[in-house]
Amino acid sequence: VTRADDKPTLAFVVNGASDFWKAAEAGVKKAQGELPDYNLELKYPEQSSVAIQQRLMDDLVTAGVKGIMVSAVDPKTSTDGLNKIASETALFTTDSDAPQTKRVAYIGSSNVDAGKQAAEIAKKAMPNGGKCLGFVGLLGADNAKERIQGMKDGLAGSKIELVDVRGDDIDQARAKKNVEDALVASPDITCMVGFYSYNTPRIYEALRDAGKLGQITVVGFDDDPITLGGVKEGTVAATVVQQPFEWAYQGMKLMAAYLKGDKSGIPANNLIIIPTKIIGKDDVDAYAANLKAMAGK
Amino acid sequence: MTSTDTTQPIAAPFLSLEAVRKTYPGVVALDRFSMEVRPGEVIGLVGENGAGKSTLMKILGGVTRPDSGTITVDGAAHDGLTVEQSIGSGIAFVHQELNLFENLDVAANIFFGREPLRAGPLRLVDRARLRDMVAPLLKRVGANFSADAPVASLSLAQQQMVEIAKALSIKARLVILDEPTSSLPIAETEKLLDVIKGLKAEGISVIFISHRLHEIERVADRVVVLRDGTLAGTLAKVEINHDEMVRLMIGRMLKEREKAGEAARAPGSVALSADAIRTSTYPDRPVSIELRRAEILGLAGLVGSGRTELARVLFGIDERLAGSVTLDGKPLHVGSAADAVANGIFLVPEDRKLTGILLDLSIAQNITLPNLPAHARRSLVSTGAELATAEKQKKNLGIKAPSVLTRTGTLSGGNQQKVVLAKWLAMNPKVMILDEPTRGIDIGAKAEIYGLMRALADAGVAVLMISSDMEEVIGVSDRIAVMHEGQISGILDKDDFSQENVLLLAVGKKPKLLQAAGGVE
Amino acid sequence: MSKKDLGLLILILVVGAVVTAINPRFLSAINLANTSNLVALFGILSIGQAFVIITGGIELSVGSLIALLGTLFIDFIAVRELDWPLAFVVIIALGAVIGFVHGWLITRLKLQPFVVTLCGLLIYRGVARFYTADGTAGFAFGQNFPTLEFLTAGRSYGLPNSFIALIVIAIVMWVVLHRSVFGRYLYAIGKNEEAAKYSGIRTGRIIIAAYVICGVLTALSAIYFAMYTRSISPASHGQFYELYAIAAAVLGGFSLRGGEGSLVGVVLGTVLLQELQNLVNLLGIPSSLNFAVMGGVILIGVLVDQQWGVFRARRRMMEATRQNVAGAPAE
Amino acid sequence: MSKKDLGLLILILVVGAVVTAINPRFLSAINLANTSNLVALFGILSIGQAFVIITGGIELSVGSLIALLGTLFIDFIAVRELDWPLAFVVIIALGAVIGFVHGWLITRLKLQPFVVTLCGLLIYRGVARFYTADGTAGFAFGQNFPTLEFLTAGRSYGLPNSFIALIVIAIVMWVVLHRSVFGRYLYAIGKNEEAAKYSGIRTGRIIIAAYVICGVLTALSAIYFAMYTRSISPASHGQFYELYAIAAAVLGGFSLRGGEGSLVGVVLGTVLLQELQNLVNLLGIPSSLNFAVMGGVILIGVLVDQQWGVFRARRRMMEATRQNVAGAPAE
Ligand SMILES: Nc1ncnc2c1ncn2[C@@H]1O[C@H](COP(=O)(O)OP(=O)(O)OP(=O)(O)O)[C@@H](O)[C@H]1O
Ligand SMILES: Nc1ncnc2c1ncn2[C@@H]1O[C@H](COP(=O)(O)OP(=O)(O)OP(=O)(O)O)[C@@H](O)[C@H]1O
Ligand SMILES: O[C@@H]1[C@@H](O)[C@H](O)OC[C@H]1O
Ligand SMILES: [Mg+2]
Ligand SMILES: [Mg+2]
Repeated sequence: VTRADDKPTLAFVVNGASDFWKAAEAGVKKAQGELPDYNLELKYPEQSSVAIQQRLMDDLVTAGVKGIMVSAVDPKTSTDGLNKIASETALFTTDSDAPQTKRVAYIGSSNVDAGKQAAEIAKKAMPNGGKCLGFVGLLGADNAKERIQGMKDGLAGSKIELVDVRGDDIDQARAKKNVEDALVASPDITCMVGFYSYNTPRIYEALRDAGKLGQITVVGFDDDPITLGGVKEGTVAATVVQQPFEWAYQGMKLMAAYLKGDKSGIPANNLIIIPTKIIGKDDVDAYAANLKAMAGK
Repeated sequence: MTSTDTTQPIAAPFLSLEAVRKTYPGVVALDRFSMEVRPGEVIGLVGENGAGKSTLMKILGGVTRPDSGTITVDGAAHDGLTVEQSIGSGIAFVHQELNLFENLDVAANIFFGREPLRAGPLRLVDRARLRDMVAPLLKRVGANFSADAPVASLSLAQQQMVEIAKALSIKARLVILDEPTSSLPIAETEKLLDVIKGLKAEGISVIFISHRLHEIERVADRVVVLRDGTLAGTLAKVEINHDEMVRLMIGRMLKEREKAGEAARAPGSVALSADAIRTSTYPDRPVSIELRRAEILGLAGLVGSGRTELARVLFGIDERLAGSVTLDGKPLHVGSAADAVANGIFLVPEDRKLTGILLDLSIAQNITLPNLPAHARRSLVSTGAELATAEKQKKNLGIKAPSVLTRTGTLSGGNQQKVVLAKWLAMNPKVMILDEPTRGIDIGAKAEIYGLMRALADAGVAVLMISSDMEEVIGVSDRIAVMHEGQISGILDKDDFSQENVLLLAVGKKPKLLQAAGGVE
Repeated sequence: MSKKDLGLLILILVVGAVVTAINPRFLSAINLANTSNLVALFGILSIGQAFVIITGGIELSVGSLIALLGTLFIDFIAVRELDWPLAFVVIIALGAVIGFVHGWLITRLKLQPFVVTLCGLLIYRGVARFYTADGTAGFAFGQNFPTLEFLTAGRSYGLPNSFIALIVIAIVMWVVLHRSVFGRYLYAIGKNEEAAKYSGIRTGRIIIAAYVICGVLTALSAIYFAMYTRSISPASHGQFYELYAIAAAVLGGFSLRGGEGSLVGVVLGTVLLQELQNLVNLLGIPSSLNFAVMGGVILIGVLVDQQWGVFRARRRMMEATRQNVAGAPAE
Repeated sequence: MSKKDLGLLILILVVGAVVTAINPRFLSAINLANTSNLVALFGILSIGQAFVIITGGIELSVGSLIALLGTLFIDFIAVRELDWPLAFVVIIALGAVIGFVHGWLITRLKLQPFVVTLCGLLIYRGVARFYTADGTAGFAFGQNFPTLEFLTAGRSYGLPNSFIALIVIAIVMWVVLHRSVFGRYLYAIGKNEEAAKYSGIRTGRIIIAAYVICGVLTALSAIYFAMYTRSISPASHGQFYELYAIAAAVLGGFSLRGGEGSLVGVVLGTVLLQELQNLVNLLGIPSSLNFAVMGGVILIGVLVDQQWGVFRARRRMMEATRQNVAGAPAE
């Protein structure tokens, strides 16, 4: 509980509710162990919308939070709101950057690079070319746009094309329905990309129900257990994993240090990129074991 | 519990009430009331509006619980009955307000709650058996509609018949009829009185509530009179007569009824004239009618003859399909009730509670509703002006209520009807249409309403009075128009007034006239 | 089948024919199977809603309930490792209890249905989110329940088993609604509750039973939906499903004032809604317009139905008038 | 101020006191300013809704309208570079037109309010999403509208200007609802439309006017919301706001059957709802429980109100009976 008279609080505010952020929660927990002078908490907005996230942050500021690390729902256009927060607390961004705001630093993936890695997976899996369809949560969100752009850039010059990306507003039933509809409406599709953490498992399940597992190349993002299972099975070509655990763990420590006056952790360009990795069939066991170990900590 | 000293009746009473009392906030609806009902006895229950008749019946029907007192049915004493107990003891009830389900058919309504079932746990309705059970009942009440007609398609009177058939369908030992004839015209009323006699012959008791005292005179074995919630007296068969009932009801003799307009009047000029108008109910029957100033034109007819429909069209509620209407010789466009009101054409509708007043508003708010802008300054309501108007009308019409701020819903029927009249009287009517203006209204209030209508006519207003009460039509009107199947079948002048003539026209036959009269097709 | 239902059926067939003409894949086995599966899931839901609507009530908490009960079901079998038949029974019972509580609050404490179920809408989703700590309830990779999966997501003779379940439920509920005493009371209460009470019907119990039926069918469809998505994020799962259900009922001729509507109607309403959603995808209409198309069609459907009634009444009248005018000179 | 409103005010104060005791920042200037700004935004919306509810209607398209009109407003001034006063007038006029169409469909074509506005809910959001191609409407970096921003998001004497606007609107609307002829007509229609028509009131026009008022106030609050978030993703912006507005009205004593409720009530209802949201965040209650808390409080509030009414009626009855009993022997 946040109390006015308690230790200072640092908050990690995510962009929407999904299991992807459970790793970040673990990271926050680990950081808490090392930062006894602070209260650390992770907050979910009721909905993935600017207004609701803004209000959540306003209330946190009122409650006396000293630092906020946010994955902004729509960083490009909520500059003023974020600046208002930045004027009253130390504001960091994560997951989706907001370079035009007065945020102290961004810590997270390079979404353009992640998109390019997805392109690499596709090229490797489909040397003869193909037609890809993408699925994502918030089409309007920044990290989605960057990943899509990155993938398109990476595919440039190859015989593979990303023809369309369908959004679902982080509604999993719609995410699955989107895949089913695509199977009916565009039977010529040879590959599917799940841009958000839960999209790949929905693709996997829809393909399984339709009996098309293995016939369509699946390019994944993140490390949902179903995604990893698919990679291991060979039905998902490979997945681009991000490191939300590290964003949270390193981010919280960085923020605490910054508040104590230690600015040495902030690089000149204010970008702390935690690299994304391609996990294929050969790396998946080691990766899963490591994941388990981290969650245990 | 005190036992009565009176000698034991021949047959043991089926039902008796002892010192029953029922209060509503601020009103004692029934007090120290005792009565007995013997098998095969027809009891006429009379009393002014608000005397407590319906309250008493609701207690017997299990709808309301008395505050104190005892109800003994078949020797078993109860503090109050539930609906199930009441039905279980063989008490059948036709409520004053209709209680039908418009979305179900006639058969479903009649056996509602007592459907014949097929075998099996699902409690499925045995529809074939249901049809068989309904047919004889409809015949008995003389219904002219079929068992699978949706109730929504029936007229008010036909619905009343369904209610009666429903009461008959219970293997009843006591049938309670709370003003069943208030919306029944002559022919159907006759049928109902026959039904009551038939019930008596079968040894079934009947409690019959009516404000039409001549009906009571014809069928009652005993009359129980209520006044202000207490028993005002009981009349044995030989003592039953009109004046005695009235005396007990209102505690005095009524002035000799105004034989209005006995000296033949010079009819005024034509105020409203409708030429070959067609209504949606009878689109193939053009109606022409002229309402003259300073005259009460009675409009009689059988059930569903189209009188209400005519009134609704003239008042702009229903669409006029064809024909023209003029007011004071000028063509009149009435596209809505608002247009009619703006032209001084007012309607006192047939269904008081649904369309006449707003039960939840105060008396004052109801009275000023049609003329609110006149009680407002710069569109803001002036409470002072509003109360002044309301007080004036309350006094003029003798509305009995604690104050003009009283919720209209708590008033008795007669006083509610006066509120409907008051709102129009406050506004200078040119043409006043009254649809069954005394329906469900006691004899005292009736006389007052006749007085008001006469006063309006005297002031030069054209009055159209739709009524199914023969005495009333003949007693109050200056001329009588009669409708038959959507058309005016004839107009009677004062000299030709007779029950027979009205009835002949109502069934579409030629009347016996002293001299040739116009308007007959 | 009533005229209204027939009209709806024709509309469904016409729309289907047009879509097929543009994109023949509409009639492909896979598309029909997908669509009929969704028809089943939403149909079960909508039938439940219909029982409440017929009493003049409304059940707004349906979507949240789908989220809460689905979350619990998956959690029970995937995490707590309950036997699935046991979990199934528990969830259905929970649906019944929640329906009972709603009905009780509405009939005994005289709260408005809109208010009670609006609070339910807010509360149940909140509880589900709290339960998963804003995460997701889902199966681990490779966690399989063959029988359950066959029953919920499998097919028999090419038909989704869920669709077969819908047909069975629809038939049973048709009998209950249109042939049983209980059904008749529901219509009566919807039209005139007071009068039903005067007739000695325990209206309170009947209304409660309607909410219980709605709760049970909602719980059942919650299980189907859970097995369909296999993963539930309570923040969004089932959002606005109450609107689907209400829309299906309204399209199917139900009046929100109560006392009107047929079971065939609500099923056809569901079919039309799903057909529309399917159409948007098949015809390449931007998916952002998905809901707009749905809204537009409902509005047009209701309008046509309404205006058709007015038109017929008027035509009848005109004819009568004409006949009369023609007849007049002869007199 | 009615007893009901007073009860609500006391509840608001008590909750405020408790929250302050736990976290004194509740009363900090910045928190009060933030909260009163949101009270203003939702308050304007809820007053509009109240005008519709009083006629016995409902307006479900509010949330979608906030998304559509907000999107258009930002697009007009940020992309199409219209003068903002012109854009303002256009948006308000659009709100009025939409309200008019709803009212017209309801009164002239006799469609049910729930159905018409449900279709609106589906259509408007779809259109907004299509308009932005499922993207976002927002200002470019550094795009500023000083006057507009001052009026919508600025402060005067420490009070948010939006809140001042709410107060002005509330006073005007109080007069309209409780003192004007129009207001009286609204109540009369809500109680019994048929009887109002028989009294010569042009009920159709009055009802249309209520929907127009709702549309205008919704458009106004759409502009405020747009300037508050400065970016609109139509897929989610304003979702469920109709429920907020309805909940505020219900908490404030409005009956969805029409004909009941006071303007003070709906404003206080809004205040309570916002206070609750604020409380969840300030007291560190998991935000997943946010809506659950809201739902719980509404339910309890309505229950207490209802039971209190029953209790009072019963007590009055008892007293009357006692007096009578006491009086009897003396007779
Ligand atoms: N539900 C109620 N609440 C308050 N007062 C009531 C209620 N029902 C009846 N009353 C009052 O009780 C008294 C008796 O009413 P009741 O309906 O029994 O009269 P009645 O004799 O049937 O009159 P009428 O001839 O007009 O039908 C009246 O003063 C009436 O206003
Ligand atoms: N509001 C209404 N809705 C539908 N049908 C109606 C309505 N009012 C009257 N009718 C129908 O119109 C026909 C003519 O009835 P109308 O009420 O005009 O006759 P009436 O002479 O006043 O008889 P009643 O004694 O029934 O009032 C009736 O058969 C009835 O079914
Ligand atoms: O923003 C998150 C994104 O980075 C991840 O890939 O999927 C879930 C989202 O919430
Ligand atoms: Mg009575
Ligand atoms: Mg009539």
